Amino acid sequence: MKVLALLTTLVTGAVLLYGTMDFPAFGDPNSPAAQHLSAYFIKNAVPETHVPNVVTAVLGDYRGYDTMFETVVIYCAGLAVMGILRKKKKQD
Amino acid sequence: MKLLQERTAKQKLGESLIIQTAVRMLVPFIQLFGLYVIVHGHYSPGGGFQGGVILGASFVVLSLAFDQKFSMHYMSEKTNGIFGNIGALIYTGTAALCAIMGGMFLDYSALDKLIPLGPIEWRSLGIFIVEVGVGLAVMSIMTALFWVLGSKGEMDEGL
Amino acid sequence: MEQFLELVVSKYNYWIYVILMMIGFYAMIGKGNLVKKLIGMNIFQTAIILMFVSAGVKQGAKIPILNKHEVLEHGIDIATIVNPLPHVLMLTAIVVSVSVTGVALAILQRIYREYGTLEEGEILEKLGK
Amino acid sequence: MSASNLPLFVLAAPLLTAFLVNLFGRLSKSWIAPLAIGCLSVSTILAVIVLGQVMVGGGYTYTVGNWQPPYGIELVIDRLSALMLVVISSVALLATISALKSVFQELPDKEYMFFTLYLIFIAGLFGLVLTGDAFNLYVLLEITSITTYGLIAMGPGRAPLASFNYIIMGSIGACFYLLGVGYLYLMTGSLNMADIANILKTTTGGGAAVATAVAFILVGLWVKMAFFPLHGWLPNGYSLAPTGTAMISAPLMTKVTIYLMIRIMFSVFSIDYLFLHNPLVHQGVVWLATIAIICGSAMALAQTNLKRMLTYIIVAEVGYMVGGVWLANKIGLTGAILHIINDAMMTLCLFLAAAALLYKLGDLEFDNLKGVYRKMPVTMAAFTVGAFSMIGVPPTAGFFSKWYLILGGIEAGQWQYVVALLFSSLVNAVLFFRIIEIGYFLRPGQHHPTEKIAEAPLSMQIPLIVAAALLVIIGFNSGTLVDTISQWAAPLVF
Repeated sequence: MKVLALLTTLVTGAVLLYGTMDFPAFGDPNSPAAQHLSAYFIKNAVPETHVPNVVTAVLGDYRGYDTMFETVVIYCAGLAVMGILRKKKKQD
Repeated sequence: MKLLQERTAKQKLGESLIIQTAVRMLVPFIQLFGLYVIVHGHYSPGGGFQGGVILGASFVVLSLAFDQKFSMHYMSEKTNGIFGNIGALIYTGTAALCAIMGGMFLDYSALDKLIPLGPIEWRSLGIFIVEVGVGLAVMSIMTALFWVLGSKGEMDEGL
Repeated sequence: MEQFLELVVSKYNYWIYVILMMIGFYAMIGKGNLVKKLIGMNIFQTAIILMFVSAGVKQGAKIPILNKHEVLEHGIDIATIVNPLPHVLMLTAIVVSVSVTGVALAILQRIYREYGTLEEGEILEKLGK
Repeated sequence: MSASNLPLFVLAAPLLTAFLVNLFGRLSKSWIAPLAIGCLSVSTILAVIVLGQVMVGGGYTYTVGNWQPPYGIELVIDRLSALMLVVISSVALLATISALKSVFQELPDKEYMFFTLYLIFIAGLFGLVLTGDAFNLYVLLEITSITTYGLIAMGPGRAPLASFNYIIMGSIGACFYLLGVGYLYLMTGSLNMADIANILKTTTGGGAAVATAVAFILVGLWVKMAFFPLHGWLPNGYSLAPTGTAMISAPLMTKVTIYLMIRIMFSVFSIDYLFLHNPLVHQGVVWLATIAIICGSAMALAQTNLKRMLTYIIVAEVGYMVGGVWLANKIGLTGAILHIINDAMMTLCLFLAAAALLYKLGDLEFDNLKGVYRKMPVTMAAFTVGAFSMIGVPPTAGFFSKWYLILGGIEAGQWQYVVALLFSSLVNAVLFFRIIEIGYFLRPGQHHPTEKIAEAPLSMQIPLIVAAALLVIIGFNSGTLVDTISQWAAPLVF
């Protein structure tokens, strides 16, 4: 069992490393990830939302739909924990 | 305060007096800092989640230094649950309100029809509103998670 | 060999994340203790966070908090600011991971209440009886 | 209120009502039923209107927050997603009406938490169907998962253990999916599905990173849909969960994940890349699906509990659909999509019947079912319709989708898949006729649970009858459905 787990882990790791061969180097300002969406956000977030913190602007507005569900996720977690553990109040 | 004196007299509370006094003095400042992190999210690192967690931590600190009953004296379980619901409702309600006001879902600039401030300013304000909602929800859930997990679901003295 | 080393050095962040991920993944599927599985899950998620955030790094760039008036008047040079998007995504992912951890801890308490142990083998033994 | 907002109101209705259920439900239980049923009815009506719009005017995209697609989050409303909206909302509505009774019986004092999570779960499914953004999909996948973890773990006895197992497996799946999305993001700099597809087309398209991304996204989704070697969480999770949970998540969760696989495969990656680049891959997946079908059916044979048997049949059905998609021809794809719809309905029908039986019997071991036909004729009649559909007896819906799958298999020359389908139908026939035999012909002994039971309450019977009727109606209208699906699939060239 443990050997199988170790093998799976190694294979997964190897595949992931194989995938990184195509990646741009660490800290490369011309990587695709730095060019497409992020560039737009850095350039336009402040004029379009008047929020200096670009992360807040993207979080709250451009990707606000994600953040809404993120709030719902944590709300669900709180509720699920209550539902799973909460015992009935003792009569005292 | 009276409750604290009574219970300290009964020697029921766990930690030492120094910790308790320090925590009692710290808690208002922790909460103030949490509020600052929420409302200052536009201009510095921060926002609803971070501030909410700090606010929640203030109650966690109370229940660690004293006990859980004591922290629930400041924020009852019921109030906490209502805060969580209201927080989540603020976000989703704002989103739906934008759609009802004639814009897209979550299009804060549509709220301009409600109070004319200019669409771009409304985007900034809309982000602020939802961040407050997130902050409330996260505070409530963090506190509730600690309470429930810390007391094995009994909501008594806890750890 | 030299080429390989160069490859490793230029992308060392990805190597670190893969190693972290493997530790977490092994703990999730190979360990018998349920708490260790949960810790493995957290390590796995941290590894993913590391991958995303390190992908947002630009050499010598500043944090994505700008000066509003300056930007409105003069615009901004993109190369001087790190990518904001991976940070946004990871904020979401962190919250999700916290939520899952919370639910999992609650379930672990229920399991402990029921069986008095958190070792998978012992639980299965008790179930077999 | 502009008309294009309708698809989001389908989602917003259960989401907003969930919070209200939590607030008012703790005051009084009587609020829960009208709120839940009301909001799901609204969703169903809106979903039908959306489907009508899309059928007339064609699909459209919706930009949340009015940001242009690659920058904001885009929702895709085309024929397929509109159809899925209708399926999910109607299944959810029927399941909810029936779930109310059993939840009030099984989980006293926790109803409002249960139904809050339940409604958020449904909202998450709507979101999953609509979204056109790869990262948004991850968040919604986690919403549906977390709610399901909670809903399963609320059950008694071994349910928390099953739920923990699901958490570990589900998190592996979600993390793999996120890793895949991360690789795509690093290579393309985009998260919007259509945008990623465009960038992949203009750049080289292949490469090690993209291949890894494909593999990880697929494996992640396979874990979530319980595709055979990764199905470990499903049977325990669904059979030990509270009945209300099993009723909603068994028909919907796996099917929606298969829909997601189709969505990702055909809107992010090109058909060239998936099927023609390396034919070994899709043949391999079809072989996997074949094994899944055979193993799922074989394991179903070994069960002595009705609910567990049904869960293993789900595992086999997942194999049908994954295989159908990967046959790499249009007939197979049509069959797979048709089977998503039919299977959702069949599973719903069978699980509703199981819930009604469980409500009266308290246990679903085969022994307890003796003589149950005489005591609960309506329930068992509906169960028989569901069973016939699962076996694939014509006029019921199950026959038509299976027919398309088999035709697709023949066209692709994947004979092992065709054989597996026939084998599985045979096994299903054996399984269900065994139950019919036990329930119809065997007489209950003395002190047997079926001694003094009567028909289930009306609120459980009505959804069950509607579900059974829908199976037949869908069966007779398969032509329309196939038309809709093939219109959606028209731009795809294999």
